[in-house]
Amino acid sequence: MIEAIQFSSFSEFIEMGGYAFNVWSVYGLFTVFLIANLLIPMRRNKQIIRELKRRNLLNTEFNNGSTSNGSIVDNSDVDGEDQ
Amino acid sequence: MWLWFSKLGSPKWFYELSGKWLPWLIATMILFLVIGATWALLYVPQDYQQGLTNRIMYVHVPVASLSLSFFPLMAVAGTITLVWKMKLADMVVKVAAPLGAWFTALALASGSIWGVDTWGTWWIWDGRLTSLLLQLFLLLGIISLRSALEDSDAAARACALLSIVGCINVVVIKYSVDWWNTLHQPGTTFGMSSDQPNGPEFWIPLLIMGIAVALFFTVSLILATRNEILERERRSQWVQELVQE
Amino acid sequence: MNKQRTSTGQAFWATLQRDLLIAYKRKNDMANPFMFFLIVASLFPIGISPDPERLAEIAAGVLWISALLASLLAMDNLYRADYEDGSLEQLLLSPHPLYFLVLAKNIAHWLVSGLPVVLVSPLIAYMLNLPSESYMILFVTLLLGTPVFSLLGSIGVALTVGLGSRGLILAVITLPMSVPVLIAGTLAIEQTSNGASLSGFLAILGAMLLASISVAPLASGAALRISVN
Amino acid sequence: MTPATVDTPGQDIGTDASQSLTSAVMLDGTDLFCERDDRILFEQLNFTVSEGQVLQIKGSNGSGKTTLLHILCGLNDSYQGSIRWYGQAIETQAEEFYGALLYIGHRVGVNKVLTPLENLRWTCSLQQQVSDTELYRALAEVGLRGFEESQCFTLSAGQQQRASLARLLISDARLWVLDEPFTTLDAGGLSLLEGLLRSHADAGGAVIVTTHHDLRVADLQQMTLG
Repeated sequence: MIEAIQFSSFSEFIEMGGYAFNVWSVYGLFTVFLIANLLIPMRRNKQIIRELKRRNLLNTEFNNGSTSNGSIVDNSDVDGEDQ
Repeated sequence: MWLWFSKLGSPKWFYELSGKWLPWLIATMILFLVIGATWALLYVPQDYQQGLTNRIMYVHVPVASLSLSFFPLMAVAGTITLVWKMKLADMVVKVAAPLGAWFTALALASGSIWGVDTWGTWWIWDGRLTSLLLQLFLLLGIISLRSALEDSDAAARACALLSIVGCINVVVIKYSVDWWNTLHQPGTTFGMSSDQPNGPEFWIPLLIMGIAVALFFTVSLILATRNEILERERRSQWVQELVQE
Repeated sequence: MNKQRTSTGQAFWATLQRDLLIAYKRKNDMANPFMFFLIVASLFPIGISPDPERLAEIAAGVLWISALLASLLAMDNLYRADYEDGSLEQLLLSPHPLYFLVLAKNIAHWLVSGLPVVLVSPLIAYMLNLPSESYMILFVTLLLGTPVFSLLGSIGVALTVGLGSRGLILAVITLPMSVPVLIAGTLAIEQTSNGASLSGFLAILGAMLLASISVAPLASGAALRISVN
Repeated sequence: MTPATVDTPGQDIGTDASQSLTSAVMLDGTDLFCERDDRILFEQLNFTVSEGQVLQIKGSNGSGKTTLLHILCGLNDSYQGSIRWYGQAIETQAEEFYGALLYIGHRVGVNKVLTPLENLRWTCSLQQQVSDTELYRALAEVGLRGFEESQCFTLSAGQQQRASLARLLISDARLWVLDEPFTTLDAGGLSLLEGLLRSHADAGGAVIVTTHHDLRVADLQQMTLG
């Protein structure tokens, strides 16, 4: 079922029987597509968490400074459980 | 059943569960990708007609077939949004549209690169490419509608409705484009459909790549949905607790 | 105090009459899509070639695409005035099924914007040198196809009626959805001139019309509810 | 964010207040909650409107008055809580409810190119059959005699408002929901509308109205949002 490797040398593999451009551009696009769609959301996730942290910090400082109201969350009763 | 359903609708529950699954999913995906791509690139025999361009099939076919699953997915999620007003379903509709557009665009690009040698040109109004192109337009329409509507609730429902209508439409478009295409190019057996892989040495790597791309689809959908959850639920208790950790 | 309720049929007629009356009072709005159709169709010979044979080849497509664009242009004022003056809320709060009221509005709109285009199409077909045996087919297929454009476009307008600048979004949403009708219509003309029988194409266009009559007003109604929300 | 307050001021003009105690509850809302773009418009909002009652909703700009009216009419369903029509969910009796509801929104539903007569004929015919004599009479009564056949864009805002209010004279709807109906009216229009509200309530109908105007009606309930 698994045949032998189709290429006898590395340069032959790169050449892809004269279709180097077609094959490698498709695989290149595919790789970029995979990495972009995984890394960008992952970085965004970290970024959101960082942003929320910073905002909370600002909130706490503001609250401690101006009013004695210690609540950080303004709509704590909204739990997102509602459909 | 109902409990499960309502639990699934809870963004918090989804966020926690998907957090546990993600590493495993990503690991499996990478495993399949590496095996599939190596196999496809190194071991698959040459096609007697196409030579080594048949390697493109192992990217194009899984991506193209998965890109066809976006509209059904969005239509189902859209129905749930409209009927049960489940927030999670709307998030899926929202993040699936751009992802689907990327999938469709890659399917189009790989399809036309594959076609360069078969057809001798970069673009041909082939039935499959044409319906993918129209699907891309429909997805872009949904994305632009989402960004144009300011009220998030209205945007959610409008896009849900458009996804359902679009899903029906994609099916009709598919059939009519095929019909149009066969009538305009009588007797062409040219193109991708004629080169179905015939032996296990062809289709097993295709299957592996198919699983890999499907896993990638799941992973990227989950990742995008998780971000959407964080943004929309940023005021809720559990997100605040999560951030504090 | 006790007054007779209107039947759904009466509400349907009242809505149809009202929309036709509005169209009659705004003759400009009524004429614009028609003018647009004439102008677009006459741009093609200028842009492509005045050669009669080449024109004959593309005439069917030109007519269909011009009709589609004219219908798209006309869509914008289907619900906008009603949305802005609050009549849409009245429509949604009627005790009658919204389906019929939306259908009435769509029919009125087609009578005003689609039908004139269909009626003038043989004239343009003559100017574009379409083979004369195709006139009847063109006319009949447009008669079946343009209402589908209106019904499908109605969904798009209903979704975007609350938006400030909706022109392009409407086009992006609606045009891809209209492709099957465009295919069936142009194929009908082309294939029958090659000797195929017309009835199959008419059946397909008729099926598309029936399907969109039965489903599209429901979707438009749901979309209107979303937009008013 | 504070729960809405409901209070019944001791205004007592004309009719016997005990009448409302025996009359049936027409529309009631329990534990209504509405949030728009992460901002809570109202929560734990309760109200009842009985036959013969006028419910006045007050509140500053952006406090959700119009949204509440839309919710009551079913134009907006992004809320939680329950709204019942004569004790039953509206969805189970939509046709009766919409047959008995008359809503005039902030945008009054008057088409600019049509005449008051044509506008009135259409809006009425969505609910009930109506003759031309009735239409003319109603328009005359709201002070539009002589304007029946002129296109609405030639009329002033107040006259357009009056054209929409003519429906109140024709309709036999039991529940009126009016969003800021007094804004563009002059003194004459004001007393005209107030008279209409009073006679509607006396006849056993109910009114829900948003306004800051001091209403002089028998059985008045007030509710303040925000």
